[in-house]
Amino acid sequence: MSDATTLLLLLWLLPLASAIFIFAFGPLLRRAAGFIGSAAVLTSFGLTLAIASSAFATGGLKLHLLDWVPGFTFGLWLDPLSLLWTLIITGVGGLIHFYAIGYMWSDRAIARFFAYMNFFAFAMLTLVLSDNFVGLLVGWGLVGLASYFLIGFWFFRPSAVAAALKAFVMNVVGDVGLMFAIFVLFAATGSTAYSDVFAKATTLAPGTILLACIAIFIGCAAKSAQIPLHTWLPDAMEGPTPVSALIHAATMVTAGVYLIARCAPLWDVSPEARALVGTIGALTALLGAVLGVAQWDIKRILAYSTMSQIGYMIMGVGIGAYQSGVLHFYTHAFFKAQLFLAAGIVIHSLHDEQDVRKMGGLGRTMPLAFWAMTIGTLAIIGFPGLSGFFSKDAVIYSSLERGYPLLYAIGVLTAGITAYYMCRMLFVTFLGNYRGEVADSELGIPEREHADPHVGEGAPAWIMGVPVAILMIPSALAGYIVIGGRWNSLLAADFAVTPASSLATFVPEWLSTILVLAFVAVGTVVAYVRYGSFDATASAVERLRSESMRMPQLLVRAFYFDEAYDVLLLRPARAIGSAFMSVVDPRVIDGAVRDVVWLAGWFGREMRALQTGLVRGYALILALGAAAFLAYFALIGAAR
Amino acid sequence: MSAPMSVDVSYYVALSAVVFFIGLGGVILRRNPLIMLMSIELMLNAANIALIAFARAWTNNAGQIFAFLVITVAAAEAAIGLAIVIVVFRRSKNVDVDEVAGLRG
Amino acid sequence: MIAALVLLPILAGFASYLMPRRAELTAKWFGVLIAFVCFVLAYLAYGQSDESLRWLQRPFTANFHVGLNGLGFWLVMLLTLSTACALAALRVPRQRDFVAQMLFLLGAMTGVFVARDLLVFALFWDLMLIPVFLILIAWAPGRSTATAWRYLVYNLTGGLTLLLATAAYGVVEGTTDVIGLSAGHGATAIGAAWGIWIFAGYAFGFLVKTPVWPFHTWMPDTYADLPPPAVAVVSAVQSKAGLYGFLVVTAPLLPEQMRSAATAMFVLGLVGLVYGALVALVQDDAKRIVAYSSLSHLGLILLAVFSGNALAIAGAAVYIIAHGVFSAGLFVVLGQVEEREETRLVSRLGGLDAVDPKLAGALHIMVLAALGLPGLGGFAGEILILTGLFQAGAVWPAAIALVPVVLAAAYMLRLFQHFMHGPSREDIPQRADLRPAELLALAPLVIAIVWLGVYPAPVADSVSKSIVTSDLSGPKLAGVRR
Amino acid sequence: MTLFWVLAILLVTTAVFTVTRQSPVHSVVGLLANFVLLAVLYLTLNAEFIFVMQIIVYAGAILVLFVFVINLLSAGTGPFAEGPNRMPRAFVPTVLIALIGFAFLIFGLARGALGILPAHTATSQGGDVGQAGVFGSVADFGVALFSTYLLPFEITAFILMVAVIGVVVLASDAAPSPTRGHHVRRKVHEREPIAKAER
Repeated sequence: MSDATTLLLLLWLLPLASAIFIFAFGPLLRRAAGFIGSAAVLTSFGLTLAIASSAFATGGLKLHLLDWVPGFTFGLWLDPLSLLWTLIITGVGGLIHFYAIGYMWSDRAIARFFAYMNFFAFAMLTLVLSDNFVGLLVGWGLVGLASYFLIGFWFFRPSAVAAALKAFVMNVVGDVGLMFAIFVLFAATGSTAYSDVFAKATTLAPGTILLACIAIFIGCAAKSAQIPLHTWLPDAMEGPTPVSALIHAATMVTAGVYLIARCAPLWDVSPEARALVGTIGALTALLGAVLGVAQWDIKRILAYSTMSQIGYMIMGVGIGAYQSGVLHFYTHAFFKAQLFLAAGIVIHSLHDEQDVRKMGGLGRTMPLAFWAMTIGTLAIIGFPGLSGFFSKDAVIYSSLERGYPLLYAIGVLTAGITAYYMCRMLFVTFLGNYRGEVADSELGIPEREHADPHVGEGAPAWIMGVPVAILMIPSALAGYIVIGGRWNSLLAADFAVTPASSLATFVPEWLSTILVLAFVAVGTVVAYVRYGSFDATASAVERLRSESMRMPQLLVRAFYFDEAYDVLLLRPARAIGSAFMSVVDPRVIDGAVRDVVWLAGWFGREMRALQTGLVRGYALILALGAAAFLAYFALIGAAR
Repeated sequence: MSAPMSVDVSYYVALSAVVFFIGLGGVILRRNPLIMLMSIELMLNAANIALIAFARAWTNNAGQIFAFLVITVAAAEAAIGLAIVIVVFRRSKNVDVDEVAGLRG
Repeated sequence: MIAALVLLPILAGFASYLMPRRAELTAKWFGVLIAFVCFVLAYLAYGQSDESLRWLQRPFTANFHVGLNGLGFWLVMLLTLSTACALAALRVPRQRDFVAQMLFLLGAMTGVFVARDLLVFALFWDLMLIPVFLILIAWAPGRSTATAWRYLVYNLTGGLTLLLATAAYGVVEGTTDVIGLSAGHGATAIGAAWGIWIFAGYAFGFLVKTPVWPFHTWMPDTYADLPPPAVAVVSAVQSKAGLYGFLVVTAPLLPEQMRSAATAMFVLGLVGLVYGALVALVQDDAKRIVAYSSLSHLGLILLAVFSGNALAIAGAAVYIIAHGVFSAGLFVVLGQVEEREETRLVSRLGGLDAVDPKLAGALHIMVLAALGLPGLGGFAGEILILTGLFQAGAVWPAAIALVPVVLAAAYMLRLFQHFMHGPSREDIPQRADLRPAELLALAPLVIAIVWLGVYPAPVADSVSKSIVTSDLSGPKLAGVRR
Repeated sequence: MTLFWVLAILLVTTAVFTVTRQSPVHSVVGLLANFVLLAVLYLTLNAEFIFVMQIIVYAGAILVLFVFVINLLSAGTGPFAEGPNRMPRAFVPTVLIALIGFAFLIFGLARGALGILPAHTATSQGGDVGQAGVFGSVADFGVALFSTYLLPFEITAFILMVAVIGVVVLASDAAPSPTRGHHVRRKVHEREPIAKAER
């Protein structure tokens, strides 16, 4: 085992060791757990940097771990793609860990929280470092578990418990899809290792590939909140805000992007899979943006924006523009973490108030949060020069390049809507006057359950401030990595180059950029007029109230996806189960058994008539028997 | 007694059957337990006729041995049977077999 | 040594009656000690040569032949371990008598798994009913004997057909000393006319014991009424006897019949798989939820057993052991909850995590293993089985079998969350958390389930040694470990 | 041959007489005649020892037992069969069954289907009655009884012992009282006066 592989093993296991340690000694550690946990993840980040160069060697860095049965072998594999994810997980993840020390400062169960967070980092590393599909699935499932733990962290809240259950079950649906993909690929290639499967990708039947791709995509859709498996994501905001940042920005939800990028050799040979995944990605982007317009909860707005941005990424990797999709993941990780952490500061300062209608004018009192949020918002809407500009533009344009004009149109439209609702959030939260003292009813807020305040005071401000400040730098500048084609060459080992379609020559990139910017500008201006201008901020209370009242139910209820699941799946399953329990088991099956028992009893009762107690009657029957014997021997005996 | 069997064994078997069925008829049709017991003795003796005729036909004395065993068993059976009749009579002052139906289901 | 494994617990069971009735604690730890000694003995006896004693010569040859290897070894390990843990972790009224019965059960079940002669197998098969029946009679809530009789009648019917099949096998083949013999033994000698009846006799016994839908209706009541340590052992090990029988008895001896019955068994397994999951979704009694989840999981193993695919059968072995571990763990933890809260209805409990975090953690691990969380034992078995099924061409069964995987997540977490999460309930007693001894008793099960999830290769290997797969269709398990 | 026919006819006649008499005493007399005739028949079949046994055990012992019991039960027909006949129409079926069974036997004998005849026509090794060392002689019988058939013989002895004990138990005063058992189902006590009158 060379030094590099030792370090690889170490960086993978370090968060797990830390998680177990914290879990075992939690009550003793209390806040120290936060520092230990952060240190573990940040050390992993350092180790990753130390061995980063070996990932670019031919074939990457490999480490064989153990075997189950033939075809089921496990190992670690660090190549440029997994290196990128590892860096984000440990780097951004580490910063979020550190931030969480402040956020969870006075929570009684802070140690448990950090055990979960470290476990989450470990699961995510397993996912991206695995060199085979089963290991990936293990990571995939553990990530789902960790997110379930973290979403349901405040388990005394019924809503958090329900959200955790929903997230887990949806993720299991994804696991099951991935399992099915493993069946298909194992049956076709006899192996679950990436290298074996991808080597045979071109020789497989198109139907097999398509089936495998669809199954894989079910997994991605569940984890990355794509239609129709997206409904868990907004509910997942029940977790503490650092959890939202960790899950929604840096890591978990982008696992689907990673998987599709990882399975590029499969997508490369299946145009149908490309079309399907690209379309769903684009639709998700649009849906997320539209639903983001109707939200008032700051974290739910960010959640829908995440869903929308992931839609972009999935569209990008789905249609074969892997570099663009992965680039958007990379920039998104920074600015979305930035947005969530800034939102966390706001929520923290306002004692758990998440409704933007109750905010306003916070720009003056919370300058750090304001600037962080501003940079994040500008980045996400694709303001020229900030990181999101490079990546989003690349994704949108690549859809044209690959020959999907319809997806291109959706992408451009979505960019405009994104600008609108993100700016709306920014303006409503930070401009105008503070509305915290205004009564709920005056703002049109329906009656709600007040969450008990759990975020205590007393944490040094710098603990939460420093990560936010650090993140500002990459959120703003991360996009410049593309200059000079360096980005594409970094990932060259993972992706084959696909030729561009003729549409690209028709509409050059600069033209497309201008088009997108035009839409973004329109969205921003509309948001400014409605929420940011002097008139709007002056009459904010009245405006917000009327808007809350007039909000279409279709949007508030998120197109009735939850209700549809309830009516179509949940209730029938319960009804069938109840019927089995109360009818089939006791009546049909046990009934049949009871009938057999009754039959035996009936036979006995009928036979009682023969038992007359009359000796002479028995003798008569005996005589019959004797005669029958004689008859038998007289008739049959000769035959012998 | 002359050396070869003067009468074919099947005649003895037939005779045995006739006596057996007469005894059986007695058991079925008579209600007096004493006569029923006697009928049973008749049936046992019918079986003995067949056994001894076969023994003679095969010149194998196993048949005779078994006839002897039958006689002993018959003696035991008669003793027990008569004792039962007495017990029943004592208990009910009445020895009608149709009345002794305690085993009725 | 192997025979001692059977005799020791039975003799110790009788010996425990020598203790005074009031020595509850002594009796409990005596039982734990004996079970643990058996565990160590079994570990030491692994792979030792068989022991045999002449028994019958007419009407067929039968020997008192015992051996310990392959899947049987792992089941004996599971049995002794779960007995020790269950006895140590829980309290039962009239502890001394209970320990005696548990030790009888331990001995009888060990007999089933070490038997290398069909008649010995059948003997212990019926013997293991008796302690469970007596426990049901004496410890059932409300002293109701209905469950006990139902258990006995169902399982005796199965035992009867099994005994008849054994007798028929002996008469046809001339010997019953055949378990674990080399490939193809008896496959040619038993003609179609006898073979199908012998197989039917065995299959019925195995299906009832497992139980497989639709022979399962005795199970939920039995599991609900048995005291927790007993149900842990019964669900962990006794329910595996039928599947073990299919793998070790009928698969090598009656391969033709196994193949021809495969379709029917697939249907039963699949129906049970979905049926159990759906019922578990709506049950209120936690023990019944686990009981129906067992129905679902065992249906999956049945599919694997009849798939004739080496990978699936390896997965079946893993899943048999893993299911044993986590169902034992689940029932033990549920017993601990019941000890504290005096109820096990999911609608009555809530918020225990706040006061009993250790208890919640233990239940969490078991629940997660049961729902097939990757990294724990259930997942390893599940994925091997399903991949094998798919590889064997059973595409639709494999696809249908994925639905209960999702349902399992739903009903298992429903159970957990209703117990542990949500707001604390005022109307239930808030008792102390797990004591160190109770926690320690659970530790082996937790270690086992993690170990099975990370490195199941030894168990997966065991089938290639004890079970002849070459007669079944599908690729062989050659050179399992590279 | 003639002897056989004579004996056969007499045997059947006495048997019919035995089962048809109303009075048990008459039946006993018929049975006595039957047994004696049977003994003669055994003699014609070289069964000397059985001949003797038949006279001593049956005619001598068993029948005397019957006579004693009849005496004990007042020798009358009174206590017997005064209840309703529970099988009033049994006569025809019984006779029918008997005839059918007999017919099958004759049919079987005629076909040779019963396989009862020796392969060779019996050539007798039997000597005259009273001669020693030949088939049917008492000595021959005795040797067989105490060598080859010793175990069955011992078992009969055991059975006789059991019978003796059984009779003693049954007939003693310690016999189970009528109040404890439920052996007699009908309300026999209602008819008690009749029985008393007979006494």
